[in-house]
Amino acid sequence: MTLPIANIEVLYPLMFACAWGLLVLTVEMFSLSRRFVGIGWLSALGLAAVAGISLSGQGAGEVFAGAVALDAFSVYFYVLLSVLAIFAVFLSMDYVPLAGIIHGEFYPLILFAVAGLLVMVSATDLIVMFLGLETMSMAVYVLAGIRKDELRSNEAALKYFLLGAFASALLLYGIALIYAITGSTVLGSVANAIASTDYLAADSLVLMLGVGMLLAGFAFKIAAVPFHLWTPDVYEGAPTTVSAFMATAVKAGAFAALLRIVLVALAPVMPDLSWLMWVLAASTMTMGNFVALRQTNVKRMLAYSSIAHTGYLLVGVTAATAEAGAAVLYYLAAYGVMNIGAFGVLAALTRRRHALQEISDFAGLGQNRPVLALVMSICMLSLMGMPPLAGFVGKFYLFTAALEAGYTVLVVIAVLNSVVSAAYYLGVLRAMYFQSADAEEYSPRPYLNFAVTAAAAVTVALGLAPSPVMGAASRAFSSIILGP
Amino acid sequence: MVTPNHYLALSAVLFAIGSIGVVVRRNLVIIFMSVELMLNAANLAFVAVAYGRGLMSGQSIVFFVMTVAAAEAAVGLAVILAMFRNRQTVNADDIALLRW
Amino acid sequence: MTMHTPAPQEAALVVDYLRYIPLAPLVGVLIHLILGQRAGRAVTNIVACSVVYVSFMLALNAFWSIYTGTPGTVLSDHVYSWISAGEVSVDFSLKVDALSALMCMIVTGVGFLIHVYSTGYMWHDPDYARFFAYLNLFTAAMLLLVLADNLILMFVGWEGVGLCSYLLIGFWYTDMAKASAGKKAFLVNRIGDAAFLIGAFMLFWGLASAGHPGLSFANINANVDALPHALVVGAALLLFVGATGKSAQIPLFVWLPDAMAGPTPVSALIHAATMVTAGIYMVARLNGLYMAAPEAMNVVAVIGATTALMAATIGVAQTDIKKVLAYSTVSQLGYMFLALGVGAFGAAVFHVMTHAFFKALLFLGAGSVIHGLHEEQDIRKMGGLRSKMPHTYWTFAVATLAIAGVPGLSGFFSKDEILAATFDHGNYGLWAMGVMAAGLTAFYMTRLTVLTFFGEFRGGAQAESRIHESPGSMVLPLAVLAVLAAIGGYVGVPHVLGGHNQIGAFLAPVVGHHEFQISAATEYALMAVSVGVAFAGIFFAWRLYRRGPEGDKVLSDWLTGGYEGMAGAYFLDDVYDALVVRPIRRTSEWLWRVFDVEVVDGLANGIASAVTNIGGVWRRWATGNVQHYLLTVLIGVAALVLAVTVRS
Amino acid sequence: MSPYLFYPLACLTIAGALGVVLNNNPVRSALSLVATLFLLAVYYIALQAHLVAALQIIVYAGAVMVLFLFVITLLNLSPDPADRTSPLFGAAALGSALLLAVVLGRALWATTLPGAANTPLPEGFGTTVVLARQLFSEYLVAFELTSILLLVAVVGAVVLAKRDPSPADMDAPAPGREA
Repeated sequence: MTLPIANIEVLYPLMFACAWGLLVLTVEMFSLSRRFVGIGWLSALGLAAVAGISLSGQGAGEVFAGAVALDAFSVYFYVLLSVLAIFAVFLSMDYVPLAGIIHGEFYPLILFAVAGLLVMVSATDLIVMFLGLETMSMAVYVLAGIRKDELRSNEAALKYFLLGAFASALLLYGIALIYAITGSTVLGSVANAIASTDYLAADSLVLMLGVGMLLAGFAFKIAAVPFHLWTPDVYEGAPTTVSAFMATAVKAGAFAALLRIVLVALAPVMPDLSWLMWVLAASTMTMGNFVALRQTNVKRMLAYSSIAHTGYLLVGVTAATAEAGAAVLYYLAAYGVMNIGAFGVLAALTRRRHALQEISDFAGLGQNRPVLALVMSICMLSLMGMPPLAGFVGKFYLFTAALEAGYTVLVVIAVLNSVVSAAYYLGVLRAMYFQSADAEEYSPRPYLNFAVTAAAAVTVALGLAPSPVMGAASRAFSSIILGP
Repeated sequence: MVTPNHYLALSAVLFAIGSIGVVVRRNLVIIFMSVELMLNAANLAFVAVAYGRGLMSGQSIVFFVMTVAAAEAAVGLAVILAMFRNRQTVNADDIALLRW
Repeated sequence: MTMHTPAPQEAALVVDYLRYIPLAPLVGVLIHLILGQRAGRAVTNIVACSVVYVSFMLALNAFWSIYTGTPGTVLSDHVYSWISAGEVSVDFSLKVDALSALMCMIVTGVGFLIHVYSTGYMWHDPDYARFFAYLNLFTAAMLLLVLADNLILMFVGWEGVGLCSYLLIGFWYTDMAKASAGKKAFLVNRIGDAAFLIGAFMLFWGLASAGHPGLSFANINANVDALPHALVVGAALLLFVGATGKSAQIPLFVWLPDAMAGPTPVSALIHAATMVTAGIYMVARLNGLYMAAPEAMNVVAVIGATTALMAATIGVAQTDIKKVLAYSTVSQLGYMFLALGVGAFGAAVFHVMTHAFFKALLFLGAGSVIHGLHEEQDIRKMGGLRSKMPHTYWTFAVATLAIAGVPGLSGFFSKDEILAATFDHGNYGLWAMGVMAAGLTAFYMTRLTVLTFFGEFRGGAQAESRIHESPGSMVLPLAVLAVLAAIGGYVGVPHVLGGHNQIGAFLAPVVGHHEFQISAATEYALMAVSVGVAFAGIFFAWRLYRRGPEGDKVLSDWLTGGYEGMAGAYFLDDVYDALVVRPIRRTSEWLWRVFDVEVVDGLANGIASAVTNIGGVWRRWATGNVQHYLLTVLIGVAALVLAVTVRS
Repeated sequence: MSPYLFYPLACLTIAGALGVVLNNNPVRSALSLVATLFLLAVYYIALQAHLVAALQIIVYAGAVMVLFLFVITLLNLSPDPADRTSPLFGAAALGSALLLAVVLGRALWATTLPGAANTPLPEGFGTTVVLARQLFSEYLVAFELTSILLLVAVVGAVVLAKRDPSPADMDAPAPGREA
């Protein structure tokens, strides 16, 4: 019996992430401070190392035992996820004590969630991907409910867990059906089986049913209509920095896995299903934007905004060309950074035991805390699609790619949607600059302030100079498309 | 003669029954047990396919799914427990603080 | 018919200082942001004005290079390659040709004067640093819009000016109505922007498939023939919808009158002189595209003429000094679109320039009046300010005569060229509408001036005692603008009057040359008609309003017989009233109340409330009950599975 | 497996599954689930998955279900008469699930598994040795990953389930934490 350790370098980033999670878990047990700032630093350091290792390890050998690949696609997402997680960690370093979270396991759980995400984005086997998804989900279920004495936090964890478990079952059954027809769960083999076999009608039906259920499972994770209902409740109830992590890193990971499946394993059947993706994309963005208009709670508003952005991203998945795929990758980065900034400002306004989330709570921010207000403005404007910020460039890439692929009506719907979205993002700006309120005393929040300022700066930078990231996104995406 | 198709059809029925349980029951523990039923339906499908096609991988997959089910049970029941401590209820109808 | 000679090929001259033109005000923004109120009033004022002055000098330098260079000289500054998608790349490149050089001069020159004026106007405002940050940011965005060499970069400025406009309209946010006026302005603009973006995307896609990828203006104008005609017309129309949003034309004009909630210098800079002309600038920039889409051109002309006439009619009945000017702006912008629509791009730009002078002057004058009267804006409570605010009066009077089209002043030349071009184009109906609007313009502007500056003060003795002339920092810009409003037209004296229409020749390399086919005699006759109409408007208004706002009531009194004894004395007035004033006032009221407030505004509000209502219903879907969510997921899966089955 | 065995067993399994879903008493539900899991183990044996069958009984019936029963007794859950859905809701759920069952069941019933054309099972199919070889070669990553998964589950379960120290036991609020 031989162990397939020939190119174990492929696993280094993953192994490092898991090992670092264990290390942080161990160190945390001996932590003297209840603020866990040192633990936060340690976690951030490890995440930075993950990004570094994956950047340096690229090309060492692409695939490990048909299970995991360290191609450019994986590296892109390893770095993106690490960066987003570092942001989340920095936000948490001030937020955790503020919110009264007394469990030092917070940081190791973030690291394990990242490890699960890393597996998801680099898995080339459906089952490995499923395991990564579950690892990540377990950690996030717990993180959502980590404020045990908070009813809302409880409820968020419970809803996320029940719906997540249900969605996992659907996903798994979908994998079972695909396995039944193709005899494999390895993405490449699945694709070959689908492409090579001349199916009987019944077989293709089972396959399509499997694909449908698989898509339903993923639609849940990325919060696409009608599988989106958990999103606002969970984002609202979960600790703000966990919501930030979920809205950005988890969504990016789920989209990465979806792209790999849809565009590698299922590439032969996707043309038959593009109408379905079309409907999903259109209904998701319309639903998200329309309901967001009616939200007065900023966290819920951001949740619906995140649903709307799922819709925009699905436009790219629908188009399914190389340009569209690269655009989705770029948009995930842009969206991640600007959204983490927005959630971060929300976290920065936390008062102990008081959920500061209503739009009216932003009143007077422009006067009282100009830097935070500026950061929030940049993030809101970018989410709205205001040039030259990252959100605009991302939409530009996405929509032009979809146009080239011939989805004119969908692009028109998307552009009209972004008009509607301006109204609710503007509500926050209006509260900050056109309403006044008395200044409040805040404790110093250096990490939070640093993180949100950095997020805003990156949002601007990604908008002004998108080429490096877009170039990486193009290379990443082309690395997963099977060669002729 | 009983073919793998019989098992597959049975698994579909079990899956559907599980999904009914998830939706119509109010007791969180029972909802969760219904999810376990759905996972088991998937397992049956994997084993049946493995047998029908002579592929061992299906059995390995079941091994992993069991692990997932066990892990989900641990976390899920802990979530329910934490919830119960605060609200003294496991009825899904009583949990609607977060909405709209 | 018009002879239109297309623009010749351009010869690019690479320079690297263009980037500093928009960058200088941006540096100002950063300084305001970092220093805030700490810098103190004097430093803030000096920084705000000097960065715009730097831009002005650089723009002047560029302008001079173009002016003295061979015709068709173009300065270009490629900063870096911004977005690259496939083989297409959108560059961060700036370009100065005759058109953008002229616009740049207007933006920086008028902008500088308005900045100087603002230092006086905002002297008592505690939040001056924020104000100047916005104002500088606006200038930077507007300059980017003007200098951009491609549609996407222009869109950056396009959105930027919209945002600044929003922030500045709501600047005095203590009044909720003002904040919501800002929101309305922004949302209406966003609708236009969506159309702009879709149009740009269509061009992007069309040009890429035609083998000429890229959205630079040169590329679009040069390769428009390679595109399918339907796409050209569609894109031109969509971009024009964007222009109607920014430049306040039917049906997206509703925001501009509301936008008067902002500080008056803002109205002068953004809502009169610069931002609202962005739509005209964009169409002129894309003259190649529009010339290839005659259907779109007709739409532009009709919309322009209709807006000009409609807004002028509404202006007659307004009592708020800034609202009169706002509708006047809408009307004048209509003229510019009329000019664009008949292919007289040069005339449109000429009018942009003269309008910038006299309308900025009018707004600043109005600001001076409002300032002097301590925030009074109702012209019925003014009057007799001629002696109290002599500088303001003289400059305001010059602007009034200029916009009314009195021969010799700037407005006469540009408006006359537009009307002549319209007639020349063969659209006699549109020409007639333009002439009527010209008469109305003279009428309502005279009414405004007479009610404000003549007669007795009607605001009460206490208010009268506090009236004061504005400080030097406000009067000086007024004086400069008054000179420009008076003589600015002499760069475009038509050939029939012995001039050389230098501005037309200057712009010809960019927008093409426009040669009239009508005879000199016809041109003289047209001129006579418009001058006659202008004087008639002034005369009627003077007769009716020299005794105060009672002129508005003459009609009703006359109808109820209250004027018996004075019938003889007022006979003339009665006749004017019955024949002219009454129908106009009726129409004016009707247009304003029914069309503007109810139809257009109502439609906008209706759509908005429909959207939010749908949102409210859909919101109820998230009941909070996890069972409902699970059921939704189950139904979703069942539907998905069924759909997949049915399709395969 | 002979049809005479399969059909009665299938009926029993479905009955067990319905028992999980329909029982008002959580304990009975759990016991029905245990019965269903045992029956599934029987199928696994018939399908030549001996190790899986053993694991099914040890892991599921032995560990997971005990956990369930433990929580049920810990929470002292009794039959809840309020555990009923509105008719409309139930009908919608039933309709969707029936649709799912019919569509999936029909498709799976009718399908021909590719490569299943009466080929004899490979040597040692279903034995522990073959399964173990596979787990430690082509599924090595997945196998190792399950350890992380279980670790996360354990840490998470402990975090959520353990009782927190009362606030008095906590150290004094660190600087920067507001009251």
